[in-house]
Amino acid sequence: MQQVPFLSLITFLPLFGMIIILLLPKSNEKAIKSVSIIITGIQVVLAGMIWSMYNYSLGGINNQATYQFVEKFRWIEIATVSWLGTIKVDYFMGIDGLSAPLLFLTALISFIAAISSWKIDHSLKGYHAMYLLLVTGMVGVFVSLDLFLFYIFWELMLLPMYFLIGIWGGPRKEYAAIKFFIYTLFGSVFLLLVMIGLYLSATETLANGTKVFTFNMIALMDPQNYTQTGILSPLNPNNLRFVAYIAMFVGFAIKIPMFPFHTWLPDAHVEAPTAISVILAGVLLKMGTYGILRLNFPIFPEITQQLVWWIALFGAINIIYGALCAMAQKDFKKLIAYSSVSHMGFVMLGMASLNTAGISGAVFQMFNHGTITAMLFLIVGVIYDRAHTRGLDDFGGLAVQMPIYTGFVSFAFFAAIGLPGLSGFISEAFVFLGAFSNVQIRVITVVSTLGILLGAGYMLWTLQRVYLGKLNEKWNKLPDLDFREYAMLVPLAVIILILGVYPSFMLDLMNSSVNTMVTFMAKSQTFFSSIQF
Amino acid sequence: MNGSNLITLSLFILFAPLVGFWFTLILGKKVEKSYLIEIVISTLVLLTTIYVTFTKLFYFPDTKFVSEFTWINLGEMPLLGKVTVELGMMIDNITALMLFVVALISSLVHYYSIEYMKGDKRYNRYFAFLGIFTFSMMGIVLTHNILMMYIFWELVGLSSYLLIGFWFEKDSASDASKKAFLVNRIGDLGMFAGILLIFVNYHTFTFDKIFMAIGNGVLPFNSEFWLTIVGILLFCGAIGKSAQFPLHVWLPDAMEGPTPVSALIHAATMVAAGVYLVARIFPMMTGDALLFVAVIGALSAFIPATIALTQTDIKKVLAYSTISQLGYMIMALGVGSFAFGFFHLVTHAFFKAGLFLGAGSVIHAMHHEQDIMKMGGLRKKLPVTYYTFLIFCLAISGVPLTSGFLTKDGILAGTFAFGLLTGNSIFAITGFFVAMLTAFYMFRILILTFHGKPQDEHKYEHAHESPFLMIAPLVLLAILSIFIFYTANPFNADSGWVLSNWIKTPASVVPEHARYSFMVPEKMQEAAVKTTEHITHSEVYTEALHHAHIPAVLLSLVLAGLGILLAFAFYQWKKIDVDALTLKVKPLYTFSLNKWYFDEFYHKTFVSGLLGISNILAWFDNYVVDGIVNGAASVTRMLSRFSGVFDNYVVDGAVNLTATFSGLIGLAFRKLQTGKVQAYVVLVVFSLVLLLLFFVKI
Amino acid sequence: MNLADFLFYVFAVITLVSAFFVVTFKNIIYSAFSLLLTFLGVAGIYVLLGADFIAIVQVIVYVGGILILILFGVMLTNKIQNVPIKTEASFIIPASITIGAFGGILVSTFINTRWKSMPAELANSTLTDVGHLLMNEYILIFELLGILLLVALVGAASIARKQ
Amino acid sequence: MTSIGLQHYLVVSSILFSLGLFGIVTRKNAVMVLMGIELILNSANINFVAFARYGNFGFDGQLIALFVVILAAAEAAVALAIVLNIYKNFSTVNVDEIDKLKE
Repeated sequence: MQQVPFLSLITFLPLFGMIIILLLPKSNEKAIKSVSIIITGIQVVLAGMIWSMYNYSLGGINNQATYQFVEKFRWIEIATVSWLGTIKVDYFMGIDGLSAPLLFLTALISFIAAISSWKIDHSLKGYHAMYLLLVTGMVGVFVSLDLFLFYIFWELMLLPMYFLIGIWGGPRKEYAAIKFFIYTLFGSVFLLLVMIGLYLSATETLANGTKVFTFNMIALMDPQNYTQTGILSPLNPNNLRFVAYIAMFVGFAIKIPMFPFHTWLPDAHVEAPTAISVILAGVLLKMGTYGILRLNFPIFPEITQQLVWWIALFGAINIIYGALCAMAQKDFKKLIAYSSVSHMGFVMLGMASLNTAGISGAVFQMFNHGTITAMLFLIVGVIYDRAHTRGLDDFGGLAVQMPIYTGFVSFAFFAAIGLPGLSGFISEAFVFLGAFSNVQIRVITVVSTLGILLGAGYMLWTLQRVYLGKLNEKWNKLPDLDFREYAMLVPLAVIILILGVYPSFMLDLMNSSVNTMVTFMAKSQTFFSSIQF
Repeated sequence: MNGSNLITLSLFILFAPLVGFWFTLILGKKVEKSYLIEIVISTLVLLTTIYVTFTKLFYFPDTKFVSEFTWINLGEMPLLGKVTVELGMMIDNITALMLFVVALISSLVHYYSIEYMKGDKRYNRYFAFLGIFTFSMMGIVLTHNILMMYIFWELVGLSSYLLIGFWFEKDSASDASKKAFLVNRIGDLGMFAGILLIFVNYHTFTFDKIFMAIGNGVLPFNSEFWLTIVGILLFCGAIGKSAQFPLHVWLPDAMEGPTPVSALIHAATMVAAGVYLVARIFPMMTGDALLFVAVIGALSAFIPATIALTQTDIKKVLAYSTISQLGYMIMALGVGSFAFGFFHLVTHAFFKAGLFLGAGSVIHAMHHEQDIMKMGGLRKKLPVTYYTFLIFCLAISGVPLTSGFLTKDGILAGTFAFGLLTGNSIFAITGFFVAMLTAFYMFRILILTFHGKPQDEHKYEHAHESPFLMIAPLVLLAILSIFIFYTANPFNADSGWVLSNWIKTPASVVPEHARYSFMVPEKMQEAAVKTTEHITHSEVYTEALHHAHIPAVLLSLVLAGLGILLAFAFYQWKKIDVDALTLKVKPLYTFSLNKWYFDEFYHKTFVSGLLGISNILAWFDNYVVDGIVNGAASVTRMLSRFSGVFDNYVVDGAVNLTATFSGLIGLAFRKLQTGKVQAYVVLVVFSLVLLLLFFVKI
Repeated sequence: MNLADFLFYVFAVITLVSAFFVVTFKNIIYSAFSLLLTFLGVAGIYVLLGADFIAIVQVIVYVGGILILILFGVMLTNKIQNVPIKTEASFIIPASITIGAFGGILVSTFINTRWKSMPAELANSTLTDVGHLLMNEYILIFELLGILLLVALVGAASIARKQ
Repeated sequence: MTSIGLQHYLVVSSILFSLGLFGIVTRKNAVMVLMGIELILNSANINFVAFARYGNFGFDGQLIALFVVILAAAEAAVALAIVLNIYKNFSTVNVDEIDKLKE
């Protein structure tokens, strides 16, 4: 379509940066840090260019022609023994309205987290190399359209994360890192199984007319492409699609993280350094919901329809359970971690609505949660850098000592509890509007509105405990924000504000894709009900 | 006269305070006098508003100005149809009146605060917060759709949070601000649920479109029951914001904020937003929903009035009286007396703001002493404050020649008429009883504060009249509390311009059999007289109201007089011993003094319950959910240890056994244990050989 | 049996026998010199296969470069003065059996497979064609290899230089 | 006996391969292991060139062989550098004595 392979550039740029960092001498710390900031900065610029060239009217989802910035090459093609046929993997990248917002989010958050990594003090070289590798993995997940490629990036991101938590983390870093690793690996195994099952069930017709098994996500979305006997084929009366759906869902749910698979998150957050927490909450959690929207929904539309109630139920549990758990926390970071659990529940609730308002709300909420939670973790980072404690009860009255910082804190907190005028409100409102419009999950929606109240409860309580009241004399020397911290917080705040006042920037971007998706889900429903065994 | 510029000017009215907020906030620390930006903007807004309001009311009393633009376009939604979300403004008569009230009191409070807040270390920030409040309040008033109202509704909550917690170093202030926000959120949840219901059924948020749809017979889920539910849910927002029973507990605590703020937000404007909301959605309220509204209003009028009798903090008494008066308005709307309910909102805004500003003047003079038991005799020291305060007290008690008389009397007549028509006289009884209580406790604080002997000589000596900027707003508000601004006839407001031209009951769109019976206009009447088509009420109702008027006037006069008399008897002439009486009705007294134990009850049940649940869940999360995970991990570890043992003894034993038979393989396996790469290579090749032997036909 | 066939057997024998010596000599120096023979034998086979350019490269790079490198390695890592440059072997029996079987299978597979052989006419010299391919179709790989060699050079130097 | 064909070359290469493998497996000296690897590479190269000759694939096989030679050179250089480094650190080049990986 166009000449410049933007997606490959934006994906592999960090890898290039990693090589540069590896070539730099260990002692040149400034250069190493600068490289990772500059590389992620270029990524933001690239993302901006992609945005400016993005065509809002194309839908994507199940129509390969309406994906944008597509790059498709043969990558692996091996003729093997007869029953397996040709193993064919494409290097296939492209974005639509579902992945575009998340691509921009990833670029942005990576950049901010790179700035935030400035204070990492040991093994800088390794840290930044790992960090850039992680960024490649994250971007790759959002742009790849071939299941195999997707899986490679998915796993690619896991390893650096393990080391980033396990080496540069807090006191219980080994425990947290192992827990994170095993949990995610556990999910990946499910993902892999389903992936192979899908591969062996669907074929794609090549240019020369032969049919080969395919990893192409878009081909997998078309029920016509399945073979009669494939184990996950809808045409096979004894298919295992239901089991596969659950397995894949669990694989992604661990990443979201969905109750009851969420316990790795508080541990990982508490131990991870600030920048990694920002990445973890800002981008990694979105991969779970993105995966469900990108794979589970269009590939298994009929089972999605059956399970909508359950998805919504778990969304509601996440919302309320997360909020209640957050309320009882004494560690600032843990509190924010549980608030993430709660906020990701909104995404699930919105997805379950299966209508435009709800899914738009869900995707928008992914973006907003990315920016808002990133800001919250940065805020905790600021205070932790200065005071070296995160206990909520250790503070008090910081508003007197650090007024500007407290201003940002209030901004972020109110964004998190969905104050109108800030972006979180729009997405939450749309999630509720959408979910409430779906008759099946109406009651669940009403119950989960309680989350709004609980969210306000624990956020304001935290605000009061840490920032209001009398200043704890222990902290009367803490300085206010410095330039670097402004550089991280101001862009996020501006984005949150702009998207709150004029959300169409983001909603228009995803609108045609979301509409395509909803139409597709509704249509395939009729297709599946027409299959007679 | 062209009305099209009104919308443009309203845009200025809406956004100028926001600009002021940003500039004052950002310049706050660096520029010493940045608060002047806010002052200037607020004055400009007031002038513009006066122009807009009076142009609208005098030249276009029957026109509705609407302007909107598309904010979010979701396009053709596959399951729901075309959905766009519009933002827009609407100026009708009640908007114009409300604009005037907000702008006037807001700028008066700005001027007043210049003196009152002098010396505060966050002086500029205070004015910035006033700016964002004015912005949000104007937003509520000007909007033409329910979603935008909700948006500004929350923003008002935010500014209220910021201003109540302005002196956040005090724990009580930060507690109060949090409580205010959360309690408001409870109400907002209901409102939000109502909005969801509206969206699902009408796919729009615009009031006019919703009303039109209902008028065309489109009901939520095709049932009047759900229409009632929608009405009640939306009203929940008003319960929270207007501090109605059972969510009234935040307002007295909100008095922790600076006194001018209490005057602006917690007496005149923000809390009145609830009443404004009910007025806005009045056309879609069914009879049942209105009855619910009326009951809540009556309870809110009665309970706080009884609490106000025993409180000794001057601001708390005023706060409870505010709740009680808001209850009046809500009750008036609930019994269908739309015009008087809204009218009372306007007059109450002026005299209640005046009362708070007067109390502020007293507190200022007494060096932040708020306990009326420690005041007394201030009449001579603060003459202007005293006389204006007296006028406000007369107004709120409903003494003739004041604005309060006009409206309160109208409301009482409305409840009376309601009783006559439906046989349900509980609202009338409540109304009259509360009128007496109001007169009593208002004069109680007046007497204890200004009359008698000073209780605290030291503070009394230092007290002095407040400076001009604080006195002037008081005088202005006192003047506005005189009847002449609203009607020429001091005993009946019906013929006055406010009621006859400006405030008109909107036409109900609810199906006829779901309304109050008296709100169904007779068919004949409607057909015969074209001009009355927008009047909701039937002829019978007008008749009943007419009949109710005279008895209501007389009765309310008697009761107000009785209340005032009792107050004098208790506190001025000391004819009746207060302490002895207190002892006699000890249980009732403590009950009232402790505010009916609402706070304790809520704290014991909801707050502690919630915290308890959250602690249990956190424990559950930590030990059960995570325990399962860790348990699974340790089980796996145990299994692996077991399999290690198994490997060592059983498998290895078998290997060694094999080795005795087949020395070569045994050798290979034993080499394996050395962990050397080369051994692995041998093994790999060996396995390869086996595989090849298996697959390749040689 | 024509000359080409005869030469093939000669080279094959040279290659295999010297390779056998490479892996069996106890003295590492002897092994290294046997390796020289092996390389030369392989070069001869290349010539027989009509790949003259590869044969030349084989001689230059392997014999001239790699072997010298290996000899340097031997000299630098064995205490020539003190200890005889002999190295022991291990796993001989299992290795010879396994690998013998493996080789047997390989050989028998190759022999039993019916290869579709369609030998092209032998050109005079492959040099021009190889050069063309190298500069056109394989230019990217060619350049990458250049970079690789550079990296290997720098890397080898830096690894060996340490401490 | 038929005239020399593809099979003969393949047989030679497979024997060479086996010998290389044998060297890798049995010898303890790291340099010797390296030599074994060279043998294996050579055997692979013979295959490439032989298939190029008899398979009518043009010169691709030869080119790959050429690349393999180059790679082998690079590999030898790096591997010997590593061996030297190991020798400096452990004073031995016997692969079975270097078992730091086990710890």
